[in-house]
Amino acid sequence: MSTQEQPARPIEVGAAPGVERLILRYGLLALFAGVTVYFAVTEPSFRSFNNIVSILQSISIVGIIGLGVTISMVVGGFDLSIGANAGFTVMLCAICLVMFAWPTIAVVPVALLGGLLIGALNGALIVRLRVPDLLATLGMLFVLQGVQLLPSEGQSISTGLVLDGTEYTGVFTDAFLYLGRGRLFGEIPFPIIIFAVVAIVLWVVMERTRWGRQFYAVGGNLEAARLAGIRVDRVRMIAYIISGVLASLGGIILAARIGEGDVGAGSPFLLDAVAAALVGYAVLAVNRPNILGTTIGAVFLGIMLNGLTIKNFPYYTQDFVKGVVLMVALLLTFGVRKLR
Amino acid sequence: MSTQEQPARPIEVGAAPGVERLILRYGLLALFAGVTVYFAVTEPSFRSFNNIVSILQSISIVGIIGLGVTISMVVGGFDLSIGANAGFTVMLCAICLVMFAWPTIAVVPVALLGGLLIGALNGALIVRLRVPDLLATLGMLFVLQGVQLLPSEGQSISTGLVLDGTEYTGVFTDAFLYLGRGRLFGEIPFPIIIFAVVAIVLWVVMERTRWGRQFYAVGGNLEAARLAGIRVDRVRMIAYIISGVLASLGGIILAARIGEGDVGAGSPFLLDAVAAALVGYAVLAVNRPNILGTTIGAVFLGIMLNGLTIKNFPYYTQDFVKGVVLMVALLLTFGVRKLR
Amino acid sequence: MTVALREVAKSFGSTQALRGVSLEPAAGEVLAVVGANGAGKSTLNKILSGALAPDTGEVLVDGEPTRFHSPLDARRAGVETVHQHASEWTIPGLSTAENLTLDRLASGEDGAWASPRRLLPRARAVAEGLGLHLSDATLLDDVTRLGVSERQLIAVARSLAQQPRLLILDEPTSALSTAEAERLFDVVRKLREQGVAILYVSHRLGEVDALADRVAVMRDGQLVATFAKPFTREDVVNAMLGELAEEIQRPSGHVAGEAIVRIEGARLFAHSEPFDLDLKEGEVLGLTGLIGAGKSELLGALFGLSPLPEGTITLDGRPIRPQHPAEAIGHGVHLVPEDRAAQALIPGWSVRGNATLALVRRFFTQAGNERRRVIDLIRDLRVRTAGPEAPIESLSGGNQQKVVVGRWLLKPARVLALDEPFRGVDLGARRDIAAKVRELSAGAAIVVASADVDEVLEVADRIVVLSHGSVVQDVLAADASREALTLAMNA
Amino acid sequence: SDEGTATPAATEQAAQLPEKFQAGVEVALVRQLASGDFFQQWLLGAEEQAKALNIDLRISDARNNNDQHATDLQRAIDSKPDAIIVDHGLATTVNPLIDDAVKAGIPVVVFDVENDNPEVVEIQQSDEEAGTRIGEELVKGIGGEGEVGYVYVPGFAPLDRRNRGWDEVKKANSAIKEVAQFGEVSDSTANDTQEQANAVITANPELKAVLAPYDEFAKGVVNALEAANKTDVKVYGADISTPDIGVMTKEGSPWVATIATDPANVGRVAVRAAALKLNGDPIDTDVLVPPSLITQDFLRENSVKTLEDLRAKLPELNTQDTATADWIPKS
Ligand SMILES: Nc1ncnc2c1ncn2[C@@H]1O[C@H](COP(=O)(O)OP(=O)(O)OP(=O)(O)O)[C@@H](O)[C@H]1O
Ligand SMILES: Nc1ncnc2c1ncn2[C@@H]1O[C@H](COP(=O)(O)OP(=O)(O)OP(=O)(O)O)[C@@H](O)[C@H]1O
Ligand SMILES: [Mg+2]
Ligand SMILES: [Mg+2]
Repeated sequence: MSTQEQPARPIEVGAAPGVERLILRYGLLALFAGVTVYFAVTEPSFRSFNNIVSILQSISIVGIIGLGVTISMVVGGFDLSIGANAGFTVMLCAICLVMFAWPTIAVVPVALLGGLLIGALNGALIVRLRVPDLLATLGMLFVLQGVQLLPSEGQSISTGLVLDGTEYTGVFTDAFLYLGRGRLFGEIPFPIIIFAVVAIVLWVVMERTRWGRQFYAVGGNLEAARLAGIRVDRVRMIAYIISGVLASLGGIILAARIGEGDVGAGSPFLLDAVAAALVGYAVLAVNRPNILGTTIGAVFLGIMLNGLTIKNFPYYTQDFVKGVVLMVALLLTFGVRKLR
Repeated sequence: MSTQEQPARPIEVGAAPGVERLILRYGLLALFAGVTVYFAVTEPSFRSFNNIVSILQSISIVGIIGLGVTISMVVGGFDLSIGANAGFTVMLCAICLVMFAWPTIAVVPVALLGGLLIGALNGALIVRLRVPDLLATLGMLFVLQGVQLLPSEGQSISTGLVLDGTEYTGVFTDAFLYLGRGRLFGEIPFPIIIFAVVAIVLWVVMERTRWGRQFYAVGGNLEAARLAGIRVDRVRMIAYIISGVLASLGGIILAARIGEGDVGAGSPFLLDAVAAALVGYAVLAVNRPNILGTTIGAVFLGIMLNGLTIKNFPYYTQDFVKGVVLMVALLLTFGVRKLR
Repeated sequence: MTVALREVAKSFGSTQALRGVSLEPAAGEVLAVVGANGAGKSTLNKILSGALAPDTGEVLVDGEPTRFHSPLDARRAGVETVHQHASEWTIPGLSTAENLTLDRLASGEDGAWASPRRLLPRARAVAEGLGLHLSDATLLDDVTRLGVSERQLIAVARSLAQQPRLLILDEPTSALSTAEAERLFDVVRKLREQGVAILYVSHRLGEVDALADRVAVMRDGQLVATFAKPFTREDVVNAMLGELAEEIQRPSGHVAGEAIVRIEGARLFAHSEPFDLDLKEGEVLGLTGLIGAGKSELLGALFGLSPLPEGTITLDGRPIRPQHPAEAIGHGVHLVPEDRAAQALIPGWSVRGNATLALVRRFFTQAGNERRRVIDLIRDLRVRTAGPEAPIESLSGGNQQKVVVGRWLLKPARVLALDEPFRGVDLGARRDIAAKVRELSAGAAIVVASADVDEVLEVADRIVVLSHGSVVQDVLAADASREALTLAMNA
Repeated sequence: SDEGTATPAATEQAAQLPEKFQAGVEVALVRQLASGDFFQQWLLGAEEQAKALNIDLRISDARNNNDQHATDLQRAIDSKPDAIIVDHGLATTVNPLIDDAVKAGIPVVVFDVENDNPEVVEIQQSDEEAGTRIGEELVKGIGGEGEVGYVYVPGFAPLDRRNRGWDEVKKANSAIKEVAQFGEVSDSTANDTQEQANAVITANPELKAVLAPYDEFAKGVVNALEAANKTDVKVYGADISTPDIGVMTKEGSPWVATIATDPANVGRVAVRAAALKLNGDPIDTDVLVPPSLITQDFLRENSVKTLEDLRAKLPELNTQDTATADWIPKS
C-alpha cells in the first residue's frame, strides 16, 4: 500500500522456547479449532457432512476473491476493486447470457478476460503511471460500479428483461448454472472444487517456486528486487492480473449461484475478502499475506457465521461474537509475543 | 498499512519546468475546477448560495471522518474502524438520548469519549501489542458493528422504542439536533462550521507545527523518527485517538442529522472517507496523505454527486461518471509526470 | 569479453551526474574509481549494471553497443554489482537463504522449485564463497535479524557466486570491519587472478593502495585522471579534490577536561567483562573494535536504545538511565546512528526536513530560519545538492551521510556520539566533519565509533578498543599505532 | 417488544393446538437480510406468532449476500425442518432450491419472492396497489397538476412493484410532471438520499410534491426539505415505523401521507401461513397483505406517537383474518 511504512516485523518465532513458541505459532489455529470443536460438540447438525459442505460452499467465493487480494498484498500493493470487479463480472455474465444469448462456453472466457483486463488496467496504472495502488484501484472500483449499471440502466438482468421496448429472452444456461450449483460426484459442490484447486495451485506457486519468492521479494523491497534482476514491473502487473482474474472467477461463480444479473452483488465481497486475508496474516504467526492463512481465514469466518446461525444466535449478536473471537485471537497471539 | 512497501516517491515537482510543473501541481485542481465551472455555468441552481451550502453540508460528515483517517495514514497506519465507529456513536447517542433521556450536554462528551476510547484501544493494539494496523482495526470494526446492535437487539432507536416491555420515551433534544441541523447566523449549517474548524486546526497542526512534523516523520521512517527523539509510540497512539474522536464527532453529527439511532448508518462512511483521503493524495501532487488534500477530495466528491443529481443524470450513470472523472484526473496528473 | 562505457552522460533534472565518461575495466585487473561525494561514481556503476539508462553515450559489451533495459540484461552480460546503499542489499520479509539465492531465484537457473529445503544447500554454498558460516536457523530466519554488516556480506557473497565477468563493488567495505574487509580483499585478488574485471569504488585510499591496478579519478561527473601502478596517494587526492585537503589539526599537547560521562561496572552483554569508561570534555574519543564488539551497543546504552544489563552511567555527576532516545536527548546526549537508511533518513523528505528533524524546538515550525541554517550546513560540509528543498533521495550516498551527521551538528549537545559517521564519506568531507566535531568538543564529550582503525587514528584524541563487549585498550591517539590497535581488537 | 407482549390468550390456547404443534415443530426462516427496522419488526412479529404456535424458529441471515442466501436455504433443506419460510430473495437464486424443498416434501412459504411453484405459498404486500394508492393520494393532494419529484432505485422488487403502480397513476394524470428521479440505496439510505434531494430541491423551485415510496427515502427528503426551509413541498411516502411517525407528526412536517403494512403483521402472517401449510390446512398460494393509507392528519388527530399506538388506533393494520384458522391463536 502506499502509505509510507516500516516493513512489518515478523513475529519472532525462532527465539521463543517451548510452550510459548507453540502458542505463537499455533495459538490462533488452536483457538479456531477450539471454537470449531465447541460448535461440533454442542450442535450435532454442525458436524454433519452436509453442513461441512455448506460451510465450504459458503466461503468458496470469498475465498477465491480473498486469494486474489492476497496476491496483490504480497507484492506490497492492494486491490480495492475486487468486490466491484466481481459485481461487474456478474453483470457481464448476465449480459452475455440473457441479452446476447451466448453459450456458456463463450461466456466464461469472456468474463475471465474481463477480469484480466481490469487487472491489467489496474496494473498499468500502478506500474506504468505510478499511481498509488489504493488510489488506482479505488478509481477502478468507482468505474466498475458505474459501468455495470449502464447496459441495463440499473436494472437487474434476468430472462425477460425489457429495455427500450426490446425483451431479452436469453437464459442462464444449465451449464453455466452448474458452475455455481453443480455437484461433483453428486456430493461436492463445484465451487468448492474450484476454490480448492485455486488455493492449492497458488500455495504451491507462492511457497514452493521461485516465482512465489519473486512476488514476496517485490513486496519486501522493490528496488533491491529490481537490482537483483527481478522484473518487478512484470511481477506487479501479474499480481494485479491474478487478482483481477480471481475476482472475476469469483464473480462467475457468484453469477451462477444467484442465477441473474444482480446489481451490487459484488460489493460485500471487498470487506469479507480483505478480512479473510488479514486474519491470514496472523495465522501461523507469519505476519505477512499468505495463501494458507487466507484460506484458513476464510474457512474460519465461514465457520463462525455457520456455527452462530446453527446455534440460533440472534443476527445482531453475530458480528459482536465474531469480532470478540478475532480480538481474543489477536490478543492471544500478539500478547504472548509481547510478554516474552 | 502493514504490507511491506517501498515508500511512495514524491512527485518530483521541483525538477519539471514551466507548464509541466503547473500541470503537475494544479492539473488535478484545474480539472476539479473545470467540472465545477461546467456545473455552475450549465445549471444556475447549482451556483446558488443555498446549493453551495448544501454541498458543504453534505460532505461535512465524510470530511470530518476522512480527516481522521488521514491522520492515521500520516503516521503510516490505517484505521478501518472509522465507519463502524461513527455508526457505533450514532447508536450510543441514541441510547443516551432515548433510553437514558440524558441531556445533550452529557451525551456529546460521552460520545466523544467513546470515540476516544475506541481510538486508544486501536492504538494500544497496534502500538503496544504490535498487531498489524489493518488487522487490529478490522477486529475493532467487527466488534463495534456488533456491539452497537446489542442494547436495542438490532432495532433502530427512537422515541417510543419498546424493549422487553419497557417503552423508552427520551427524545433527540433540539439542542442535540442543532448539531446536525442548526444554522449559524440562520444561514450556515452547523456541521459546516465544525468541519471547517476541524480542517483548519488540523491543517495548522499538521503543516505548521512541530507535532505535525513528528506525525509525518513517524509515517516516513519510524525508526529514524525514534532515534531523532520523537516518542513514536505516543505519536501513533495519538493519531489513532484523533482518528477515533473524529469518527465519533462525525457520528454525532450524523445522529443529529438522521434524528434516530439508525442501525448501520456509519458503514458507508468507511469507503467514502477513504476515497476522500486518497483523492487528497494526488491533489497538489503531494502524493502523501494531507489535510488540505482530503478536504478538497471530500468537497470534490460532494460536488460531483450534487452536480450530477442537479443535471438529472440517471442514478446508474453517476458512479460511472464519478469514476471516469477520477480516472481522468489520475491519468492527467500521473501521466504527465511519466511522459516527462 | 569486456564491458565498457563510451562517452556516457547522465543527468537528473538540473544535476549533471555524468558528463561524458569512458571507462574500460580490463579482464584481470582491479580498477579503482575514486572521487569526492557526488562525483558520479555510483551513477556510473548503475549504468554499467543496467539499473539506470544513460542519457547519451553507450555501454559496450565486447565492443558492441548494447542497451541494458534492466539489471537482468546486465547480469546476463556477466556484470554483477554490489550497490552502495544498505537498502539495496537485502530484502526484508525474505529469509537469509532466499536473500543469498535471490539472483538464481530471479534468473531461474536452478529450476522453478524453491522450497526452503531446496534453498538451504544452495544458500550455504553461496555463503561459503565468501567464507561465511551460517547456521540453518539463521538461514531460515528473516534477513532483518542480521546486522547491517552481515547484510553487506550477504550482498557481496551473492554477487561472487554468480561468477561475473565484471564485478562492481560500490563501497563494499562501508559496513565492514578491517578483518572482514581483509577477507573480502583476498577474494577479490583471487577473482583477479581468474581474469575477472573488477570495478572498485571506495573512499578508503588504503584499500585502493592495497588492491588497485589502476585508479580512475572522478570529479564533477568527469573522469579527470587515470593512474596506473605505481601511483602515489598525493596524486590521487590531488586529482580528486583539486587541492590537497588540509590535514586535521589535532591540538598539540592534548588536554582533556573534566569527565562528563562516567560509565562504571558496565556489562554490554550478559556475559561480557565489566569495564569503566570516562568521556571527557574537550576530547574526541575514538571507539573501535570488530563488528559485534559492542560499539553500537555502548552508544545505544548512552542514548537509551539498549539499557545496560549491568552498570551505571553518570552524566555530570548525576546517574542517568535513559529508556528512550527522547530522554537521552533531554539530557543533551545525541547519537548519529550507524545505518543511515534504516535509522536516520526519512524518505520523500527534503534535505531541510531531514537535517532539521531533531532541531525543531518551537511549536510552530519556521521554514525560513530552518532554511538558513541548512544552507549554512550545506556550505560547511560541502553537501552536493540542488538545494535545501531537494529530496534526500537525490543526494549521493556520502552526501546523504553528511546530512545525517549535520542533523546533530545543528543542535548543541553535552555528549555527541557518532556511530560510523564516515560511512561513504569522502576524504575531504571526512575532514570537514572531523573539524566540525572538534569544534563542538569544546563544551561536550564526543565519541566516534568506527570499525576502521585508520579513521579512528585520524580523528580521535584518545582511542578505546572494544572486544567481546569489554574495553581491552584505552590509549591516547598520540601513543597508538595501527598495528597495536588491530592486535588489541582481535584479542 | 414493539407489537406488544404475547397476549395471555395465546398461551391459554396453546393447549388446543394440533398434536404436531404441541410436540413442537421446527420452521426454518431463511432471510436475505435482517438488519434494518422493517426486518427487525417483521422478525418480532414472526417470533411472537411462532411462540404462540410452539414453533421453534431457526433463523439465518444472508446479510444481503445472495450466494449466502442460497447456501443457507440449501442447509435449511438439508436439516429437514417441518417448514421453510423464505424472506425476500432473488427469484432465480432461491426458486430452484425451493423446488427442491417442495420435492423433499417440505412446505414452503415465501415472502416477497416471485415464485410460480403451485405448492408454494407466496405472501406479498400488495406493493403495486400501494404504489397506485399513494400515487393517487399525491395527485389529489396537489390538485391534479404540477411538478413532482420521484425517489426510485430499480432492482429492488418491492420498489419495482410500487413503481408499476405509480406508472399507472402517471399515465392517467398527464398534468403531473415528474421533473426529477433520484435516490440511493445504501446502508445509510436516508442520509445519502438527503444529499441528492438537496440538489433536486435546489434545481426545481416549482416542485409541489415528492413521492418517496420507501420510508428511508421519505426521511431523507423530509430532512432535505427541512434543511432548505421549504414548506410548500409535500412528501408522500410508504412504510411506517415509530421513528417515521415521529417525523410525520412533527410540527410543520411535509410528510403528509404514507402507505404501509405493519411489518410485524406481515411476519405473523408468514408464520401463520407456514403453520397452515404444514398442518395440511387449505391456503391460497397467493396471500396478499393489503396496505393501509395513513395520513398525517390521522396520526395527529389520534395523537399517535408510536407504532404501538397506531396499531391500537388503526386495527386494520393487523390483518388477523389473513391466513388463519380457528386453531391458530390470534396475536
Ligand atoms: N535519483 C537522483 N535524483 C537526482 N539526483 C541524483 C540522483 N542520483 C544521484 N543524483 C546526483 O548525481 C550526482 C552523482 O551522484 P552519485 O551517487 O553518482 O555520486 P557518488 O560519486 O557515488 O557519491 P558518493 O561517494 O557520495 O556515493 C550527485 O550530485 C547526486 O546528487
Ligand atoms: N558476547 C555477546 N553476547 C551477546 N550478544 C552479543 C555478544 N557479542 C555481540 N553480540 C550481539 O551482536 C550485535 C552487534 O553488536 P554491536 O552492534 O554493538 O557491535 P558493533 O561493534 O557496533 O558492530 P558494528 O560494526 O556492526 O556496528 C549486538 O546487537 C549483540 O546482540
Ligand atoms: Mg556513491
Ligand atoms: Mg555498530
